[in-house]
Amino acid sequence: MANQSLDVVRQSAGMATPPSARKTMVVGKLIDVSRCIGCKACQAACMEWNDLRDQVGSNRGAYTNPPDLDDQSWCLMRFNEVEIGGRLQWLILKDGCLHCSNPGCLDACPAPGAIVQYSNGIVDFHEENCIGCGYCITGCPFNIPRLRRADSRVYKCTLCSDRVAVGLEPACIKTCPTQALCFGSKEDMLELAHHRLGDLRERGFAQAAIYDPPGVDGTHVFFVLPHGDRPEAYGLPKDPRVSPVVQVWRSPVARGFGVVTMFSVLVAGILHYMRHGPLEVPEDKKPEEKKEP
Amino acid sequence: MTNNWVDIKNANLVMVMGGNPAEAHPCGFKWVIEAKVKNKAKLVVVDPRFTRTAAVADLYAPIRAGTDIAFLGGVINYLLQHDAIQREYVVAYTNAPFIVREDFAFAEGLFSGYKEQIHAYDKTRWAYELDTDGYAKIDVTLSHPRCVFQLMKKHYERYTPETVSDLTGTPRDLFLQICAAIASTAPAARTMTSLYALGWTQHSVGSQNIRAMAMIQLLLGNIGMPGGGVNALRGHSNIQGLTDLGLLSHQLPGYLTMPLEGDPDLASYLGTRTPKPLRPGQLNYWQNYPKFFVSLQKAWYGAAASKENDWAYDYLPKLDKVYDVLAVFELMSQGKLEGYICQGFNPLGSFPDKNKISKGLAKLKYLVSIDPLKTETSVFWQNHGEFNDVDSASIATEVFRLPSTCFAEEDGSLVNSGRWLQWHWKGAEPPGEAKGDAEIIGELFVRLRALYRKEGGAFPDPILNLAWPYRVARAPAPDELAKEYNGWALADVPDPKQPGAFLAREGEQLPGFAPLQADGSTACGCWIFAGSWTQAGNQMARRDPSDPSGLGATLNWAWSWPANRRILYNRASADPSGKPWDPDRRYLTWNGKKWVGSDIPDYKVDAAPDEGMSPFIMNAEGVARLWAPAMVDGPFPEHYEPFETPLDSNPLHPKVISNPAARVYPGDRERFGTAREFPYVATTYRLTEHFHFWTKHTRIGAVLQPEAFVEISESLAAKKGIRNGDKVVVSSKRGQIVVKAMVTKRIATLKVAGQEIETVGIPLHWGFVGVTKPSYLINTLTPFVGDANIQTPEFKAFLVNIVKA
Amino acid sequence: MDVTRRSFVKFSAALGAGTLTGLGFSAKRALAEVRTFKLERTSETRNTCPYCSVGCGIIMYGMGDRAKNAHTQIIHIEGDPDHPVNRGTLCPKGASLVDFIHSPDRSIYPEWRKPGSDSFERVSWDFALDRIARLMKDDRDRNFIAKNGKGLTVNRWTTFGMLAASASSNETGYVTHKVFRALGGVCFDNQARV
Amino acid sequence: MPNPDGDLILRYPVAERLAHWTIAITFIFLFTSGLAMFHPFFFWLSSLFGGGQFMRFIHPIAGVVLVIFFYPYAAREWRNNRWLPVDSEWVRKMFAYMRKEELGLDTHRYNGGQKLMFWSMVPIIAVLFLTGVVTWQPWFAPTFTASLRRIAGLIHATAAFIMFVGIGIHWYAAYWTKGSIRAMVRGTVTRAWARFHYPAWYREVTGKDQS
Repeated sequence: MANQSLDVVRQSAGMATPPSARKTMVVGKLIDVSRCIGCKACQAACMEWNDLRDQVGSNRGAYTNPPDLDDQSWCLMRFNEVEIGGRLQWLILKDGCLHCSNPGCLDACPAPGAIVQYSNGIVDFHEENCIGCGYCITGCPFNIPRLRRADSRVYKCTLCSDRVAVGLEPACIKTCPTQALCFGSKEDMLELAHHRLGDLRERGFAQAAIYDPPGVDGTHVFFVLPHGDRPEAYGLPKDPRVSPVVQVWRSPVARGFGVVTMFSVLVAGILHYMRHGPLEVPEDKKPEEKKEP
Repeated sequence: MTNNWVDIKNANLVMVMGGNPAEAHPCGFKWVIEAKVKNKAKLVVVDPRFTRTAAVADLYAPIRAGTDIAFLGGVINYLLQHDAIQREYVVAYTNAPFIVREDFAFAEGLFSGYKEQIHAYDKTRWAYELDTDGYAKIDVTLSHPRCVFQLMKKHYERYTPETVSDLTGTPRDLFLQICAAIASTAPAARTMTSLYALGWTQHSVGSQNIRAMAMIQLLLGNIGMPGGGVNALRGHSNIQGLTDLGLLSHQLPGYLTMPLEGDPDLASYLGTRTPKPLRPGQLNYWQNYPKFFVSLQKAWYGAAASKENDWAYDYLPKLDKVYDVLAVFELMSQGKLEGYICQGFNPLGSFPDKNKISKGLAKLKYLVSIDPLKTETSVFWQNHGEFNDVDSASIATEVFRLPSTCFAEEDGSLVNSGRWLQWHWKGAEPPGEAKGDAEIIGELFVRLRALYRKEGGAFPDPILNLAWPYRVARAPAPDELAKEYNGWALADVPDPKQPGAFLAREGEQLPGFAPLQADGSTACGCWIFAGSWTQAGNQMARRDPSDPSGLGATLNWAWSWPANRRILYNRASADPSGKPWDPDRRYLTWNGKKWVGSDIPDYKVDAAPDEGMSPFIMNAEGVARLWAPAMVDGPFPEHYEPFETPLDSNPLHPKVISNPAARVYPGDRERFGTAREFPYVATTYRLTEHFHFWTKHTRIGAVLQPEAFVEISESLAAKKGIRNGDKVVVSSKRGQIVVKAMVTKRIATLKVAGQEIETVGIPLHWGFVGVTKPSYLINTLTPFVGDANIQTPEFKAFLVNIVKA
Repeated sequence: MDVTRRSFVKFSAALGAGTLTGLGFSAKRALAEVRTFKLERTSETRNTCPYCSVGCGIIMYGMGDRAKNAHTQIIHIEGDPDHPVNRGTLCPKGASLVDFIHSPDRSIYPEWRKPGSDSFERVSWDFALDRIARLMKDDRDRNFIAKNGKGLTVNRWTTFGMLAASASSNETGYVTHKVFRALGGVCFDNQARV
Repeated sequence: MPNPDGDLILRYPVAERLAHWTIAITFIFLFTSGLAMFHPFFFWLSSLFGGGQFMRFIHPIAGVVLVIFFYPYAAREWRNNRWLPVDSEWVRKMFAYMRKEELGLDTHRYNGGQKLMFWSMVPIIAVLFLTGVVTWQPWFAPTFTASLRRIAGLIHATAAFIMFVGIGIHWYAAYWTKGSIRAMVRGTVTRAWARFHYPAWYREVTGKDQS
């Protein structure tokens, strides 16, 4: 599945439409939570491949270390213990960017080229173009991007765009010991997900479901959840979509209209000036005592 | 492991008890998940904690730490009561039909032949009844009252589901569900694989825990079968290799045993180790013991080992007792040891009763630590505040810390759990002045030899005559050493079957252990490794992953001992007539002339089925042992409480509470806590993010699990007013530690013998040296007592108290 | 041309941009370059993970093409896809092996602690090895037991002990065992005991 | 200093002018950087600020400066901006005024349009400041929920749009009414200018009637 090159289909604050004649493979990363043993190999491989070394924190009475995604931890295993149907379930979720088909971060970003969506579906941050405003954090329905104070740049999982560009699978997927993570074309992965659903339902997980939220036109990183009816138990939003407020706030139409209207005031002024001329103090009809200057 | 990692995918039921493979062996655990997918296998987990293995299990049952035999005894009883056994397998391949001598008895917790004053049994009282020509008597109908089968039935009648639930705290219905699941693998077409690790071995009844599961697997006919077996998930990457090479006090390479004071000369030494078959027609492979021993002596002492000096028999020390680590540190604490070398080992962290270990080390004259990392042991004399409160000035030990290479900086081979010897290549230079381990040992030996050549000294012969044929004397190279333990022919070895042909020519690397001779014409450092570096080159470096049978038998990947067999006892995968038990898993069949299949037969290749040779070729009986007279604490596993038990007595037999045959030093008996002072059961274990005390030196490991903590149940936390994340003081009779507390639903409060039993889970990974937060070494708490047979310390079940810090 | 409101807005905006661009204010074209692949010219070596007994196959990527003047440093390790057990996967420990190789706690030169001292001092290999050999020989000559109480030849040295590394290679283990027994040692174990 | 009887009358003392122009310049800073972040079409403006990072850094600071200077100034001038009947009349006749038809209203110091400007700027700048703080990474934004930051972002943009329209009108009006820029720059207006534009104010200042 060699990807000759990664074509950009959309970029943040993009004026012109990028070249999009080529149709490359659209990738899919399946996270089958029913196979995940929470071993954090993906978290370790992500840190190791991307040369990130987070702080050594302290134990807060949880297996989730560090406590939240941050600029040095783009992938994080979240653990929570839940009683479901009288049976103790240890729900373990691999948190990180879901690479939405309609990314809220990209819409919100004001900096050209800071966020790009490749033709294979990966949404990648190009930190060199990032201006550090954090709008992407506001735009993201899953609260994934993290601002790094040291350099005011925002970071998140890149789905290893560098590896995928040269035809390799992402580091976390290669290392997953139990094949909870699988990579391939999105339809292959969806097919695999449906196959896994069948197995799960046989094992008594009637509510098993695929979490590929339509609210963001589906994601390129999607889940098979044994308890599909309660994604929030895993820490996933129930019905995520790019918030309408963000859609209005960052809609090109609204902003285009705003710019045009703003400048039309000045244009109107010019037209008014040409038509009516300046408002000047009329020459004094009654002579006034003239003072020699 | 009897089988290997990839073979786990063939199982229909995966029983994980006494281990936590999802955390300790994640990449091996892939094959459990594969079994769930491929054969709709069920995963059953029994553990004091709801581990990450349990997180993906189909069935999880909590159990009180230290009561595995009660549980497994209950399973044996269930199988026998419901006749859920593979009868034909049991009759043909186990010693169920064997008849035991009349005076065998078991009463009030003790087997016959117990000698109170020395805490040991006279094991001859458990022998089989022999007929006139020395063969054991058998009754294939299994009806004789003293046949092993009936004795087993009577012994485990007491383990009713009620008794088991009362002892283990496992809810009765869950226990019966698990028994039913296990019983479902009795038919030939279904197999169960048992995955266990230190959860079973680190008890005072450790060896018997494993024996109990071996008996279950034998009753179900799962040994030798693809997807079956009793699989030990070993710890370190080459712990299997060093066990095979015999780096234990009582062993020599290839599972040969050290001479004892009871073996004054070679004849008596070989006599007691070369068994005669107990049943006619058995291969009884240990009959070749002399060949292996003489070849070893030739490899070690070369020309100096000759027929005249009994192959340098006296060069080997003779043991007066077992010098296991507990015995050695007991001697050390009595000041009877002067020097100690820790090669890639951190005893201050990994041995029980850390304060006793620290005091012992302080009495040494010199300590040498050879390690790629700076370990706690190398700075045991340094004060690290509350974590290592010692007075350096009063410690007179001279300490050397020598830097050694790590895996990436040396060539060599490692043996994994599946007995695969895998070669690895050096990728980078070591940092600073670090040297390879073999080089350091070589440097030391060359200097010692020089001193003995110059000054002489006590019994210099073995040192001066040690075969040292290496290109660079002070730095033996990996390939040379590998060729040495594979072995070569010192003279032509004629082939007995074909006159004029030779099994091996002089100077050639041996193709396997078959050509080994007892006449000194062959040298072999480790007979079970013979075949790893043959004339065809380094078999351990082979990298063909093909698996033609699809059953995971990748015969051309690296090399597996013995003789590249990937599943041991694989003859037992076929019925006595040579037909595979399970047609879907045709592993080995008799094709009329010889045994063929997808693995190297663990059997005499050309022995026809009707010759009656049984699959267990290493045993004198030729069959597997349900009855094991060689165990020191009883032919059958019996439930004994841990030495620190939360109960006041043993409900099964109040007079005998803990393992009567375990060795307890006087000083240590006083250091056992009682349930009154320390009411909570504690168990120590690993997490998946760390490897013992090793990965706390890695930044990513430290980020994933930064700080020491203990896990307690919500009810215990409520009782003690402890909130999640609070600091707590966990204390035992031997010391105390201060760590964070994690309040979790994953540890159950168990109902045992009418009381509520709480468990404190203690991960062990932290210490006062490393990138993680500095912490106590948690073995400050653990008891200094070991398993009766092999002295593995009882880390998994002891008593603590816990209070808010 | 179907002029929708949306395209009209874009058109007028673009018109404005065109004029401005004409004036030399062309916005920097954000290149869509991809993150560079860091293993481009590294050298690969096959090895086995030293931690647990699954024995996963790993590939170590070293900086440089083994040129003499390039001091190869392992910069990345990932699973060996050909290995029949781990098939390219690694656990969290295996995936972070580079942090073990480059751990700040690597011991890099011989150190020696005098009795009673509270710190190590750096010493040379020769000093350390000579002194250890000396200590061992004196210990052995003083405490070697040739015959036991009953006059039986036992040839054992009980005042010296060793723990062998279960993560070291078979070759190291073999030569360690060979030397230890040649000295008559009996207090001998490895991690298999715990 | 021009005396009331002379030809030039002081309209804006130096302190007021300084305040006004400081606010004006800060406003331009804010709006160029704001526009750059508002629409990609203007992102090239970030090169006036040494790149996107510094522009994003300076924008909120400029916002704070604007508030610091604007509200004291507004506090001083709020009395002159109190709404009078004449202002309502002005507003009614605004379009005529723009067609230069209704020019004789007896306006005080500021006419209706200027008061409208005042009374719209006071709340708008407050709204801009508050919503700005809510979205101000990395100091304040993390303390607010994502949904609050989203709404704040929308309001901030809308308020900025309204402010720019207002300021646009302010600019044009100043340019259209000849002499008013000079007044805010030099501080003085001609007597005739004063009498023509702000008769009531003229009387207050010079004590003379519309003679």
